[in-house]
Amino acid sequence: MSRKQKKVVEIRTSPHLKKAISVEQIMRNVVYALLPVCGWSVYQFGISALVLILVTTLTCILTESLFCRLSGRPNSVGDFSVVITGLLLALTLPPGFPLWMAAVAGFIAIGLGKSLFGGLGYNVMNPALVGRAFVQAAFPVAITTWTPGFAAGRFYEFIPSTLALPFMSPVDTGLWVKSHAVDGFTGATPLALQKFEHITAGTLDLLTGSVAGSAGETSALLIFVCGLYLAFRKMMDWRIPAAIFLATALISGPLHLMNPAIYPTPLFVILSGGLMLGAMFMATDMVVSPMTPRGVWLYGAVIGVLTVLIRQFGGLTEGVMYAILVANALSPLIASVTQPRIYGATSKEAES
Amino acid sequence: MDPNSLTFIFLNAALINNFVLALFLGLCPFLGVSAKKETAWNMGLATMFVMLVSSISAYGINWILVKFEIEFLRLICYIAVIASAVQLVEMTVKKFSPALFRALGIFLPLITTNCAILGLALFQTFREYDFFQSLAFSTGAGVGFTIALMLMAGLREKLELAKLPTVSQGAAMGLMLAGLLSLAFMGFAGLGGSHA
Amino acid sequence: MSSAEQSQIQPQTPSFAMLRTLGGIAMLSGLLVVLVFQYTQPIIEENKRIAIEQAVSRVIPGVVSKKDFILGPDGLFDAGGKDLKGEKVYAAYDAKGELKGVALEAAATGYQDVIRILYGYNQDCQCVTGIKVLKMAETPGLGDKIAFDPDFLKNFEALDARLNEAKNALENTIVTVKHGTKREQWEIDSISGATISSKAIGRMINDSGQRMFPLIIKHLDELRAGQAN
Amino acid sequence: MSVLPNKQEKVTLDTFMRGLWEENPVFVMLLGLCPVLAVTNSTMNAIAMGLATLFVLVASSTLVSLLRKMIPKQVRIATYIIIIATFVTIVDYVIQAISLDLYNALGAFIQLIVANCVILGRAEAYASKQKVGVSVINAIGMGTGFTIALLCLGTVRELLGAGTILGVQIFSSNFEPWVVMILPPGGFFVLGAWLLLFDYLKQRKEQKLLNAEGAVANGS
Amino acid sequence: MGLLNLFKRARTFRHGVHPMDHKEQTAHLAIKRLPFAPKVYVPLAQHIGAPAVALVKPGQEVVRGEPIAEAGGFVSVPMHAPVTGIVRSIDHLVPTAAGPKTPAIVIETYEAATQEVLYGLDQDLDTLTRDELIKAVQASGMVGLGGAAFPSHVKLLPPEGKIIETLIINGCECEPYLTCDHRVMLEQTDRLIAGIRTIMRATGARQAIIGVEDNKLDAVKAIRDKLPAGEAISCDAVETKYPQGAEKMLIKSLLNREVPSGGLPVDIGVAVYNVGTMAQLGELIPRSRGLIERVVTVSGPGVAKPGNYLVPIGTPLRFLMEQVGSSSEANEVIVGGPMMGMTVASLDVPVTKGLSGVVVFEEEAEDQQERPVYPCIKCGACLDACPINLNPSMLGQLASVRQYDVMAADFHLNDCFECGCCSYVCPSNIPLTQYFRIAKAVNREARAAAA
Ligand SMILES: Cc1cc2nc3c(=O)[nH]c(=O)nc-3n(C[C@H](O)[C@H](O)[C@H](O)COP(=O)(O)O)c2cc1C
Ligand SMILES: Cc1cc2nc3c(=O)[nH]c(=O)nc-3n(C[C@H](O)[C@H](O)[C@H](O)COP(=O)(O)O)c2cc1C
Ligand SMILES: Cc1cc2nc3c(=O)[nH]c(=O)nc-3n(C[C@H](O)[C@H](O)[C@H](O)COP(=O)(O)O)c2cc1C
Ligand SMILES: Cc1cc2nc3c(=O)[nH]c(=O)nc-3n(C[C@H](O)[C@H](O)[C@H](O)CO)c2cc1C
Ligand code: SF4
Ligand code: SF4
Ligand code: SF4
Ligand code: SF4
Ligand code: FES
Repeated sequence: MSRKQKKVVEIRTSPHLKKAISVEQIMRNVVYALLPVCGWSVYQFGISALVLILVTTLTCILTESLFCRLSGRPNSVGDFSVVITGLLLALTLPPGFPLWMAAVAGFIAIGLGKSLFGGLGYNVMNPALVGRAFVQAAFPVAITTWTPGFAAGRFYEFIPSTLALPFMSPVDTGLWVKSHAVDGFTGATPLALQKFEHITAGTLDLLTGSVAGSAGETSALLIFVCGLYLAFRKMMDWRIPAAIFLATALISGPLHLMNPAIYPTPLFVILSGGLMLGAMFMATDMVVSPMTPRGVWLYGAVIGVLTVLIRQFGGLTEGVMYAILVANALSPLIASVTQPRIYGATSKEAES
Repeated sequence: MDPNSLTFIFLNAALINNFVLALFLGLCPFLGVSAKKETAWNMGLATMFVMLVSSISAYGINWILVKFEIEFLRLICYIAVIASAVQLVEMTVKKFSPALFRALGIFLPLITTNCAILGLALFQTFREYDFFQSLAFSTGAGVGFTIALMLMAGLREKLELAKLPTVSQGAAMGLMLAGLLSLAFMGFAGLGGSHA
Repeated sequence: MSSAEQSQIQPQTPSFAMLRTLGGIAMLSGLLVVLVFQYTQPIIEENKRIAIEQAVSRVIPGVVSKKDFILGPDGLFDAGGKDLKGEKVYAAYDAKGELKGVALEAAATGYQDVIRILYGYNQDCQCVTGIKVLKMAETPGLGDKIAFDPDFLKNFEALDARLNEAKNALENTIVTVKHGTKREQWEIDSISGATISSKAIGRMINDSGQRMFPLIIKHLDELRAGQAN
Repeated sequence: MSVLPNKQEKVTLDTFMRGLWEENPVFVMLLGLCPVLAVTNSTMNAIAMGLATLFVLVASSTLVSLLRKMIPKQVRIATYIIIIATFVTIVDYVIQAISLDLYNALGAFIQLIVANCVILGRAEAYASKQKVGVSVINAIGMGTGFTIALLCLGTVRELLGAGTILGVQIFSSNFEPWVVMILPPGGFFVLGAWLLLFDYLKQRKEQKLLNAEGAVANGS
Repeated sequence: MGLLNLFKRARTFRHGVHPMDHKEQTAHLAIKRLPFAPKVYVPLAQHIGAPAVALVKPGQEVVRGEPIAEAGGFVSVPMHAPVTGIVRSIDHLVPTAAGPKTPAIVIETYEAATQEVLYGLDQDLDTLTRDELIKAVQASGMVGLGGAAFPSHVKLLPPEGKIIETLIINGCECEPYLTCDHRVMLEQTDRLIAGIRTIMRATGARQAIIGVEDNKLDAVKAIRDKLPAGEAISCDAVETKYPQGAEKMLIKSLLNREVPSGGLPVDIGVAVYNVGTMAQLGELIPRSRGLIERVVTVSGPGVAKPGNYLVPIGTPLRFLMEQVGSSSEANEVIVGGPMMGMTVASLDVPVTKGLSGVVVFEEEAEDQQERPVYPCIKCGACLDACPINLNPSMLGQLASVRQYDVMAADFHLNDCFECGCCSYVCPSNIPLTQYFRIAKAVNREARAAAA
């Protein structure tokens, strides 16, 4: 309707004011917050990481468009949430992950994790993590093959496994690692070293990210700062990471005191692996977390506790992804047992 | 942890090798009775209960079968005895606690012949669990079944309110959800093993 | 449920008829099952025997015949006796009837579930001579390599398992080390990417060895003779 | 479940074909899902399981149908279960005799055929009311339908999960298997995907029919 | 809790929202009289309860302040002539905010009519009994000027077995743009206090608290200056936050008590009155006059001369708009405040007793642009905004699949008082409050149909 044709008065329902922050703006800001993390990842791992990020993001966008077309819904790429999924997915994969597998992950993330359930807002688990969990189960070797950062020539030379032909096994990166490695690179993440060899990486290394790991899960400090930005803009629920850190510390602290030789310090647990990225950017995906105030704390606590349990007592070295997925599945139940007490509820009502 | 310890057997049956999500046992009730949290909870309780009864009966029968060396009748005896034991307990419950019976009643006949129950009895025999291990195993299996059922019910209630694409409104959705849960439960792999 | 409903509508069947049918059916089933059981039992026994023999000959090269024993702290017994304390071991002999080694079972939790193996022990070199995975649920393509990965299996062709002076424990703990860092004969080089499964194997052999090898050495003469006393 | 005819039925092609598609126990009626998902991580297992089920289904249908006049209503279910359990035990021993490896791969699921509601359902709803010939043919149809469903899953899962079918390498040796397909989640996903596909095709067909009708209406 | 209070800035309730208040446009402008409109339309149903019954006939001459309609029952109030003039019709249908067609008395204003009120008798309040006081309140035609237009005298009579201990005077004015109560507190402080004293007597309340948002500290000071020491009346500042002015919230803020779900303030011994109501009562009762005009804030980007105007009841909005120079580009005229008020379909709507403001939006301001509606992303912002602590997200999802009964049974739909906080914060732009209104209406109809 053009302005001229407008009736003098227009009927709307109250409230007539809106807070000037929309879904699309929130999502866009999350993308901004992720860009520095991506940037650091590219600086650290070079062109392979760059292409990895592009491939996952592009696959996610294309998959979303495809499924929107198939189901006759308007194309929803414009809300930017799919870009977040793509970026986060890339950041959780090893830098030398074969691109075709990354594309599979992106397709599954959006197809199985999101579009199947009706798109934005209706998915039951974090789409990026669904994608990652799928490829972790499908290609367990490729996803645990770590390559060193800061390799010479990383800006113009691919990690050889990156360019595996579609559906074909990637070549062994052993030789490449030997010829490029910063000395003493063992191909093990700090978590694996800690778990199997009881060698704890230095806090400074964890903070700056000069350790092995996924493309984006390495510099805890940078991720933390970017997350803080979102929290301050009130686009992310700070209570979730807070609950995760708190629960993690409360569980791993006593363990460490009991046996410092085997169990790492809480600080190490929080800074290592994907916990920071998971807590700041993935557990906070509001679509799949409970909304109730007490529920949010409980949800974070579940993630923290499960992470420590899986890391210290489970078969895997890394537990954040599974902890978040399980907590996602739990969140409807958490929400239903933590419905807040309403204003003026009488005790009789509270019982029923 | 010792693979034969009660805690490990319990954890293993509840999470790591969850009956529904890893062993594919009891899928019919899992997909059929998980639309509402309320019914799912009752179904879970009923299953836990039947599992306990059948685990105990199976332990008893097996002891007799082994004694008389007629193990080849195991299957026939298991299914007959479990069904009657559940019937018996059902009648007792009906008499002594009508309220409990009302909550569990409609589910009991559904469960008696289902494969999770029989599977439980067979597994505990194959694994040569002693009496207490069998108890740990059956409670673990029951708890695991209930957890899976409740998670599923929560997700399905959530999806009730979603605008699902038409293709995914049927049974396919249930299977995909189960797949996602199963994927998430892979994180429990090896829990309690000593890996250091 | 529906049976209850219908019984109300239907006239009561005499209980004799019910008993007759049920009894008849039960007898018929019993008969069928017994027949099949009798017919298949020998074949199944044979299959099982072959399976075990194959496994034993996998872990102890050159074996021709075997004999089953129960070995425990209380002594060595012939298998088949009732209520014996101990673990089942298979003594393996070559064509000349000489003891080639002893096969034992061991188990530990791997990545997903319990891994169960049969492994061979040679009393002469005091070493492990081979393993065969009997049961596992490890990840295909990763953990399940413990069953067939040639490099991994090479670890067990002559894995040092010497006893200490007192002959009551192993001289060196058998351990699994990171891929590519094997230095000693009693170390196991793990499969890269399946450290957990590899470690489980090392752990179960060590545990079982610490317990059983001293006993084997103690009862060596009886085992050689193929006769428990 | 469709309402089954109470009256005597004639043997037609439909008696057999129904089980293959319209009333396919797995894809349409969603029964007996546990064995379907549990043993389909390889084609071999799928075939063995399918045949074992087929055998139990046919044998028990025959017996139930033969004895249908003699079985009093009250002990109906009990009798059926005993009959089924008998045949399952037989299959169990036969498979052990054929191959221990196969037996180990199928695990407890052979014995769990007892609990498979396809079979009890057939006995209760069909064989107990129909003549032997009809019920045997129907049972063969159902059993075949079940086996086909198992194969649909087994081949896909083995092909993607190991790059082989019946152990024969299909793709190049450099093919990277999708391990997830032989793991539990893969079972759920593959069955879910088949159902999605069928739903999609059905919808397309309905849409076409609707469009065709619309065209006719517009044309007239 | 006690310790936490030390850190609290001001007394307040939980949740709520902080919209830009935009009050600077009119807060400093003293109340001005507006000329009479050539014709006024006095609807007979301006309040909650039974409509008034007309006392006059077409062609009859009326004097400003004269009763022209009597109460139609206990929960009803009389009407008084806002202008001197001649009755043209008594069942002319006008649209009001209450409904599309409401019967109204139309009075044609005499051109030279004076603003003086010529009607009414002085009475000595101290001699009146409680019952007589309550009658006097009803006779004044007074309804809540805070917006709900609930007959004021009804609230003076607590049901059997309940007593009113505390009187809360609501000077929050939490709606953006509106400043009429602010001006009343500044300019009519004496009348306000007089009104409160009268009502305290009528209810037997032992204390009265005036709650004012802390963006109007000048009003707090003005009132406190006029209050003698030792008086049972006090004035407290509360946090500036929407909907501080809702009675449940204000009671929580001032007394830290909650009105039981489904109950009324009187259940905990409290009655809440708006400051405007009190000031008018303080003015009218001593002279047994009727309510004929009220202060209306006219503001918003679409108004050339925003201000606080004393407007005769019945003045058509069209006239009002002309007087304040509303631009013809205006596309949205809201009566009440922008958070709870409604847009009017036509400018023929007259000013009624409950109308506290007119806000005119001209162009699409940034915070009220049309935005696409996304699915609920479960962000929880609405839960953190809802002052009743409901779960608007869940309610909204249920509403979109029409499970209205579940909303009421399991998610406390009927406790929602439609404040609009949830819609205000929702990043997905879901019209939650509107959904809830529809849901309640459907449930009401279903209940009526069942009964
Ligand atoms: C889906 C999946 C399956 C896995 N399966 C196994 C397995 O069967 N055996 C194993 O030892 N580790 C398994 N792992 C664990 C990881 O590969 C673990 O990081 C690895 O054992 C560490 O060994 P590395 O230090 O040699 O990389 C699996 C991990 C995933 C995600
Ligand atoms: C149907 C109805 C009955 C009411 N009854 C009483 C009452 O008995 N006593 C009282 O003090 N207030 C009563 N109220 C007034 C309310 O407490 C409240 O002041 C009024 O609804 C306007 O409030 P609002 O502006 O917050 O919506 C009643 C209101 C309504 C709508
Ligand atoms: C969301 C909401 C906000 C309100 N804000 C105010 C307010 O700021 N000031 C006010 O006097 N009444 C406000 N009210 C009305 C009060 O709840 C209450 O009805 C009124 O103060 C009673 O006084 P009255 O009957 O004299 O109008 C609000 C009501 C609601 C539902
Ligand atoms: C704070 C925040 C965190 C997010 N985290 C994720 C995430 O971890 N994975 C993802 O796929 N989408 C994420 N999104 C985007 C979006 O919510 C997600 O795609 C929805 O789950 C799709 O329905 C996030 C969005 C926000 C605002
Ligand atoms: S009867 Fe048993 S097997 Fe059949 S659908 Fe019900 S639970 Fe499943
Ligand atoms: S109508 Fe609006 S401004 Fe007036 S009192 Fe109520 S909320 Fe406050
Ligand atoms: S409109 Fe209702 S649900 Fe929304 S914030 Fe206000 S009270 Fe809560
Ligand atoms: S504010 Fe809107 S998007 Fe957020 S939870 Fe509430 S309804 Fe959903
Ligand atoms: S529960 Fe139906 S086949 Fe397992």
